[in-house]
Amino acid sequence: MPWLDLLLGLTLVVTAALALAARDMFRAVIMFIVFGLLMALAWVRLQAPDIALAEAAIGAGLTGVLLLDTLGYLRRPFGSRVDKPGDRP
Amino acid sequence: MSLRILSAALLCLGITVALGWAVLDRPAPEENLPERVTSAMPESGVEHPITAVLLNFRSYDTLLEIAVLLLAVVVALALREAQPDRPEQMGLENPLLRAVMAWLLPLILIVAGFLLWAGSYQPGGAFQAGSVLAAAGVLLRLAGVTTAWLDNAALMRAGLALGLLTFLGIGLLVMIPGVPFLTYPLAHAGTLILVIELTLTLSIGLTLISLFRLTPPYADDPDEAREQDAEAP
Amino acid sequence: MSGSLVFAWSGVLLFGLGLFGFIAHRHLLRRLLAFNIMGSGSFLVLVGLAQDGRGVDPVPHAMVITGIVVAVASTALALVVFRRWYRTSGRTDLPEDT
Amino acid sequence: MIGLWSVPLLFALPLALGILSLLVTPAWRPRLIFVGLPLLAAASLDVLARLVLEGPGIYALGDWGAPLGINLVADGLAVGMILMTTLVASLCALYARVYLRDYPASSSFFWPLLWLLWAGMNGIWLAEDIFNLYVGLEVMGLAAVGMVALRATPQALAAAMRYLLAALLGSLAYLLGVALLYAAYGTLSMAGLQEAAAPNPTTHVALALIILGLLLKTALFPLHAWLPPAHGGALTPVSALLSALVIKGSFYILMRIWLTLGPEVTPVFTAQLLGVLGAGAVFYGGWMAWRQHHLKQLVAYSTVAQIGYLFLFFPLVTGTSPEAARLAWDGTLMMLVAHALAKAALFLSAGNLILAVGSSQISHLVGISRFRPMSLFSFGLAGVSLMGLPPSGGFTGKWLLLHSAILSGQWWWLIVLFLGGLLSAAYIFKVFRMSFREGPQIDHSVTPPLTLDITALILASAAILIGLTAHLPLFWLRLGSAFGVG
Repeated sequence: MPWLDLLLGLTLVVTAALALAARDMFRAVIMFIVFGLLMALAWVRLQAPDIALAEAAIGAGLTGVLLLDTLGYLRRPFGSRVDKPGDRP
Repeated sequence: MSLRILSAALLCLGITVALGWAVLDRPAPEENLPERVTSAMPESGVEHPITAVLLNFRSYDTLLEIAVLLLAVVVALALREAQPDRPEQMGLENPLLRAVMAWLLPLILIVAGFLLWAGSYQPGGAFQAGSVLAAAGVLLRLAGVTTAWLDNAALMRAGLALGLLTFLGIGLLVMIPGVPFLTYPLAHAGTLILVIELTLTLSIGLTLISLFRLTPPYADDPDEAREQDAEAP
Repeated sequence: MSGSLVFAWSGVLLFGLGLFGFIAHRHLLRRLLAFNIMGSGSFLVLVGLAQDGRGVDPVPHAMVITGIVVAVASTALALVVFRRWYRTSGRTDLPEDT
Repeated sequence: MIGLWSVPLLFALPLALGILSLLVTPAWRPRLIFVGLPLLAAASLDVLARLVLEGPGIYALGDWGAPLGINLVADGLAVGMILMTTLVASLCALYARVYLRDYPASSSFFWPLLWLLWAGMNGIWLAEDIFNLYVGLEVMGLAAVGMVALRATPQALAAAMRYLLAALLGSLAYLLGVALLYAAYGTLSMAGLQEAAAPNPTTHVALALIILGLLLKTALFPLHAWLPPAHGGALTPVSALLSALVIKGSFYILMRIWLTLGPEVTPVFTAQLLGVLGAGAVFYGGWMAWRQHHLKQLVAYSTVAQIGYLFLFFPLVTGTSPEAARLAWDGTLMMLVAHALAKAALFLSAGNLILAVGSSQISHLVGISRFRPMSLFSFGLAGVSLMGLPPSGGFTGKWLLLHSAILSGQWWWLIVLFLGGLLSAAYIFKVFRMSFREGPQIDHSVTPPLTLDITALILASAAILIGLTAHLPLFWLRLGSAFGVG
């Protein structure tokens, strides 16, 4: 019996549910990155190391960075700029 | 509100159950594609089956997929032009990170090169190598390293275009003897695929970096943004 | 039940879960997370079912790599539009239909 | 092996032009159409010539052949769609070159998006591989979303976001359907599926997912909510491209997959359901169009209605006699082509009227008939085809569908055809009544450049002409299909 696969599959679903249900957006994105890394493990178990590499680098890594960057953008309140509104020609 | 959630839950439950049914009751396929891939491997010019599928058997999919990546950049460029950003404030001015970067960057480049080279006979290839390159670019930005060459729009665009143009060019050039698009001659298949991968790696890396860089660096006052719109013709 | 089939079933559940998140949430970033989870689910179904009892099949592997790149491009495009939308409207969700 | 050079050029050329237009300076971007349009027109005509002379053909990319490689198919249907795209997109491009001079910020990136959109559409028309169709759908869909977002106003961004979410959800449902089909039959080629597909739960669930995904992308009622803001709010040439061509992409895939899986697999019940949804679209879209106050919103809702007619294809072709099925095929394709031409003309002439009066409100059109007769004439010609009055493509299409409905004993679709025509008449005449009302005696309107009026007029005339000379195009469209050439 593929107990390891069963455990990994279950963890994937739970992590996804946590990412979708998290109240805090930051926590949701972190859970999503964890989910992406677990997906990479699942691809290894499915004998697909190419996908595992792509998933870790692009799916979890790059998507995660893009989401985190956007989150940082949202957290910066309006008007917290370096230049004052009057500076604009 | 709760009615919407309830109906969404019912819908998703229904779809999940239907999917489960489809998974349980599926017929066994008669066509055996992996076998065909294995027997065609000697004619593909590479040794790794996934690279063979991505860049030879089904290379047309990959060509269109690069167009999808390019599209994301075009939209990002277009929106930046329509809603101009003020000059970007650089990331975290962190001397430690800078020092680490000086060591890390060559390492990252080596890893990217290895992944690309490995792709012809073991896991790895243009996409993985490209995303590692992109990671280097993102780190550079976070470290606050001035990357003036990345802001050189013409150079950047030429880099973006290189991969797709090379792919298209090779696909069309090989047609001269009178064979279909993307039919690599067996003797040169390995070399041609390597050239395509090399240029794709660079383009994918640049594409992914620019997707990270072309977003507005900080939030504006929405009222002011609207004023700007009103001023525009 | 083979290991591949386990992952195919996980994929089914992930797709259902992601779909629910996609419909139920209003916050656009959460909907994008849900979209990515749905995508991962369908990739797992694709590879898991194709390999169940038949050994490694490189064709779905290549399809999934293509799919991952398409998904990241779509996500990036969505984030670009989202950030511009947030910048002009100050909202993280879309206005309700009238 | 047909058209060795022209077939790959149909997608390689727009891809290359898409990149080149990024590399050249903004001033040069519009000028690339003088290279691209003649070449694409030549390639399309070459494909047509080979279809007529040598019959439908298969093009094996990389010389591998399905199922290992990817095949392209150039049968009558594909070639017909390619020619339609070339005609409509070329005229929209000529229109855009002039129209976008007023929108310098948006215009420079319209061109790369146009070429990539074109590449995606030609990719879809030629595709024979269901996964390749997925990638093609993404190219077309993301390019279309980008075009909607071009103006970068809050409304445009919200419309683009809504469109993007619908497009992404639709593609994922489609992709999961493809995954199930691959699991069950081990092939991605339509020819392979046609042989292997059998009625079983997996096929039915896969078909349901594919249908749902594509309905969302085609904006069939009640999944149409994203369409009016996206099509109505975009720049005029973009609206015309999206309404005339892009929504046809997903409908075309649905039609192909439906016919590929064949009558044993496609349930009559589902076909009737699709017809009922189509009827709902005709009534709801027509009613909503009549209630709009903004000209382009009216035209956008008219698209929601006109999509409905296309879906009468499914009940009329499934489980009916060969003769009725053939009439349904002919009628649907005639409606599709006529709508592409008429809707592009309607959007372009609506754009001209808006330019002339400087307002998108229908009530501001009072008295415009006296000063801008040509724009109004194009609007009217296109309207004739949408209402289905003779002689026009819309009339011929409806006439064929009507015969098919009578022949297959499904009289209830006649009500849809008849009432839908009345509703279209109501919203078209709403615009006309306002334009002919006595207004100011002095011409306050701005005269738009002549190119804008001429392109709209050519498209509107084509929508009428296609009805007069329907026989030959319909014969060509049947080449390589299951409906015979008799």
